[in-house]
Amino acid sequence: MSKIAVIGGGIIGVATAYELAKLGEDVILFEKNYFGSGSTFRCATGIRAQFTDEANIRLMKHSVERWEGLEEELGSDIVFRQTGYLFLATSEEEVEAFKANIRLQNKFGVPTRLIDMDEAREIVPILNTEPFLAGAWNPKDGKANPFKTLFAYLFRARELGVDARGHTEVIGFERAGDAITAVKFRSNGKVESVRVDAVLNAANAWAPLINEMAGLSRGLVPITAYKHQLVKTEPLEPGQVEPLVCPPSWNDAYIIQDGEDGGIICGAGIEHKARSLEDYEPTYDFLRGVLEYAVRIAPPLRYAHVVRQWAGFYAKTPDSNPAIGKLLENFYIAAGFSGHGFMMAPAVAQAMAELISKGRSRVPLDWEWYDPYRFERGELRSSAFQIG
Amino acid sequence: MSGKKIVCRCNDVTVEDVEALIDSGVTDIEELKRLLRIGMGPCQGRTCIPIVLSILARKTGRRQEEIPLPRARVPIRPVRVEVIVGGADE
Amino acid sequence: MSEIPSYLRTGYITPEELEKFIPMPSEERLRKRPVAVPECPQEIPCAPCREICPTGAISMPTPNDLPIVDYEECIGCSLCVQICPGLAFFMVHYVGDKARITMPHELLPVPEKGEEVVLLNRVGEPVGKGRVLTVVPREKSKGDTPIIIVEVPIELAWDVRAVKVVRE
Amino acid sequence: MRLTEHPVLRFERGREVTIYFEGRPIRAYEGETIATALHAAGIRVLNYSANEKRPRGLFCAIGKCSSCLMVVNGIPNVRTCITLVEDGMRIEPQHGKAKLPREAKPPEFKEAKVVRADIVIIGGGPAGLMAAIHAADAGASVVLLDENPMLGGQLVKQTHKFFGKREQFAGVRGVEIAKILEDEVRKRENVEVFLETSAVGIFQEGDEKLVLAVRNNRELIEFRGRAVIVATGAMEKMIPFENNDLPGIYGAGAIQTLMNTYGVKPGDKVLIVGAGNVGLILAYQLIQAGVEVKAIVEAMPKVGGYFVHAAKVRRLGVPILTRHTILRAEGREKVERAVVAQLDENWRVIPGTERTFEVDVIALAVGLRPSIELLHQAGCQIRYVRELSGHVAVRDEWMETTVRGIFVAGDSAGIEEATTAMLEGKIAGIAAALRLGIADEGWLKEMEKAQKDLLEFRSGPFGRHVLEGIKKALVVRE
Repeated sequence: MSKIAVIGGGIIGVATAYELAKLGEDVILFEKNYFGSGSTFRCATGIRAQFTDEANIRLMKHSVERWEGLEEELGSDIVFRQTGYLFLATSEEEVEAFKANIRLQNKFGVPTRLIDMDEAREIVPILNTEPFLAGAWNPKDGKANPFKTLFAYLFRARELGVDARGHTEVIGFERAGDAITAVKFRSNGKVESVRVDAVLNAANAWAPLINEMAGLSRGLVPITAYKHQLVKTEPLEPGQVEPLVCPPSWNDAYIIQDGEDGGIICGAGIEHKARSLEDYEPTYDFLRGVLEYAVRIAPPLRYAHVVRQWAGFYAKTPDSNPAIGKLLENFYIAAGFSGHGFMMAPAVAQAMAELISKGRSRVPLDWEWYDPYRFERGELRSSAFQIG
Repeated sequence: MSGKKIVCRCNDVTVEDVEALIDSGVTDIEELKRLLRIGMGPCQGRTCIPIVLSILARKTGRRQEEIPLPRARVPIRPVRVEVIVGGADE
Repeated sequence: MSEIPSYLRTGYITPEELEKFIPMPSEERLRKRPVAVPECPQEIPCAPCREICPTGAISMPTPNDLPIVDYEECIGCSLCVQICPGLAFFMVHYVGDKARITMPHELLPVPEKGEEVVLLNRVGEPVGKGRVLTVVPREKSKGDTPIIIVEVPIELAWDVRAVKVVRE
Repeated sequence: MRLTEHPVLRFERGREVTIYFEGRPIRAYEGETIATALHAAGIRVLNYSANEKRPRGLFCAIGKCSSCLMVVNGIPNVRTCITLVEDGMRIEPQHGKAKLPREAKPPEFKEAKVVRADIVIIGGGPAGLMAAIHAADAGASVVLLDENPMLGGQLVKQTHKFFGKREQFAGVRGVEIAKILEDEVRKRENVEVFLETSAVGIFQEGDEKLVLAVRNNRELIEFRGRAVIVATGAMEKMIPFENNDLPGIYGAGAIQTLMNTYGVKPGDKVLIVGAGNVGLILAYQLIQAGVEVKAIVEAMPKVGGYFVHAAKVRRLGVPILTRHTILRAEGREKVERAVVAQLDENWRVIPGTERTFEVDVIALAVGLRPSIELLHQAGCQIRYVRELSGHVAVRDEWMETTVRGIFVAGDSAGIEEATTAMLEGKIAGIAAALRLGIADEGWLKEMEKAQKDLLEFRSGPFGRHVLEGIKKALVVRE
């Protein structure tokens, strides 16, 4: 049994800690704020396998399969619902692009299909069919409650012996050659240290700071925090916008009904570079901009009341694909999820835990594709589609 | 009608619900807020948050001064979508 | 707990408790002309009685001090009764075997001159009947509060502090 | 249920109109809210809650608690306590979560109206009005917004006379003070007033502060200024007890709104919880409106408000039960009874002391807390200060918060009185004008005088407590 430190109490860190404990490892988990405070609790809840490249499609297909069994595995309600993703095309060219994506997704077993607007309207009763030509529909995509999911993992992890510490900040490492030997951390003003056999950097937007503590350059894995915002309505009756509905040509705007309280979450690709890692200030342009799209997607939304707007980070890499893998002899990273950490977590956590514990994983995760050294080598991937 | 002590009218959260979650080890106000959905309904936390803060203080022996208040968010009162986009008068 | 005075536990003050805060006017003074008696035992930031008193009979070094009436200087004009925001000023005047109590009355109906009313003590219990001698309606009051003078049996002079108008 | 005469207030009602509740015609008057008209017609249950389908009625009456959501003309989630009646309106109770209509025309995107001024003041109560008067006199252009249809804030519901000194309106009724201040504001050409206008957020855009607001629930307005004064007042506290959400349980402010603003009797028999100034004054106002007050219960061993307010209701026969608490409300779909009990010195219920009051209204006057949502949202540092009754914005002696250019005054800076709110408003108004370089140095003296008056007002036992709190809320700026 090795002592493994996981840094970051978001969904990736917490789920990996759980997977490591399941493999019998002795895990200590650090979260400098409250659990989920970084990106997880600010996400739009969506889960999809409708990607446009093989690596992400295969990883997410596996992840969705994990999601399907998660409620039973973790033993608590995480409000996972396979209510689908519906992408909407506004031009013939886009319809063609959808068809190509669907072929690729079908090839790897993702059951996406092209649907007409009558069928789309049956799925989303308040949809405005007029501006759209067709939809790419995968009923296996879905959503889950990020709060309940994270806590389901956390409670199970603790039951398996994980020492999960909130409000505890990692402030440095001890290194011997290419290996980390100890983690220094601070809680309530008190500094302590723990000897470790391996470390996982799951700090997402904060990951470059952790890499720096490990003696690596901040730019090795260049992650930049972009503020992505959401607007949510008051709770509404379910069944009005169950799937995530997105016309990508409308600045990646989307709407999706919260699986738990029924409030409608509205997002869009109106992006701002964060001024700092504390910059969660919502902006006025987003509030109006996102709703302009939302009411065109589903006009009856005009009668719903907005109850809040918030911001979280897309911890973006230059190619919008995460950095997953080994950085030093016993120092690993799973960060830079560029908005996809929540949906990828069940698969990535399993893969990462297996890699750390056993040196290899049976998860269909393309290690080369997500190689954290690819940026240094200048080998960027095709940009992953950033929705939800 | 049962004798429930309602903390949050929006989501029908009771004193017992709050206490049970605290007893299960969730003692961070931000975590309580999200798991109970207090402050996330149409009243935006105006009635429930102070009560939850006082229950939390009582159960954990912390002073209220030590518990940070969950951040208030825009808009601080519910606003119709059509008003925000400017087309409410059509 | 013993330091909490009875008037704060119950919401009313007895004449005995009141005497700890202010001296009581002498019987001689009470017979001479009406005299203002404040039932204001708490240091609250309030000064209109002192400010309105035409003879400077009310001493109150700062607004948070208790009003103390110099009974010799008091001319019984009732302006303090009219202005007092706490409706805590009364006037007492002994005439023969009756006492005349001047008090605010901000309820409907406002009694009429000569009308018989039910007399209430400081806890709202009916303690007898009395006759209304004078009514200063709201529009004539200097403090926007109607005041009335009620004739009561002299032994009730220090009990009656409100009236109830009972009409068919 | 409607009041026709009152010892202090005169009710001017608008044109009579008809609204329909579940198809049944109900008489209403223009200028009153839907919830008021329904209440006057004896309707207490406005909706059934989202999850447990518990009956719910009016609670805050100022659009904050969302206990009054109904379906109006087919549109769900309408806050009927702040939505005015219109002839022919169709109103249905809402059952659980709302369903949107299936069809609608997408609204056209329009640019918002922009209003610019040196200083944007949010809240037209005593603090905001005084801030506007003094900022304007100091030379600033001012825009003042308030979410109510009239200026004056809580003053418009106050039939009692105020304490303090006569230059601070002592001896004048709250309703009258509101009129005086409103006249002063209306006289000034450099103050523009927007009523029925709710500020919903403050954004920093370059050097400008953007106060985003909604007028009449219809129109988006961008108020742009260099300084903002937040004078948003207070919000009532709620306490947990069994069935505390039953229709007929109201915040004290809601009862004052029904009774003193709209002239509608809240009920026939009332139990009041809380013997602070609000509870005591409410009891007196209820008696003035011809409502029977069965008792006032207070958990503390003594009356918390001014003794003179207690004496006023005591001599009209209202028992004040100190060291008592409410255990539960009883009733099928609305309050029919309240059960109270005595507490021992450790705040435990003494068995066998339960008493039942047959009442149709339970009024909660268990304290106020500052309305700081805008300040918090705008990024001002917030601190919990017990003596100020809750979370408040950290500020300096000029009432400026930790966000440069955002000032605070009145109850939103800490629960106190209208008199202190007015003085704080004066300070904030002058301070903002000074900060912007608009006011000349002479105004510094005016501000110092207000600071001195405040200190004098707070020098008594009640004020000393507040002063302790203010010390904790102060930031020392270099």
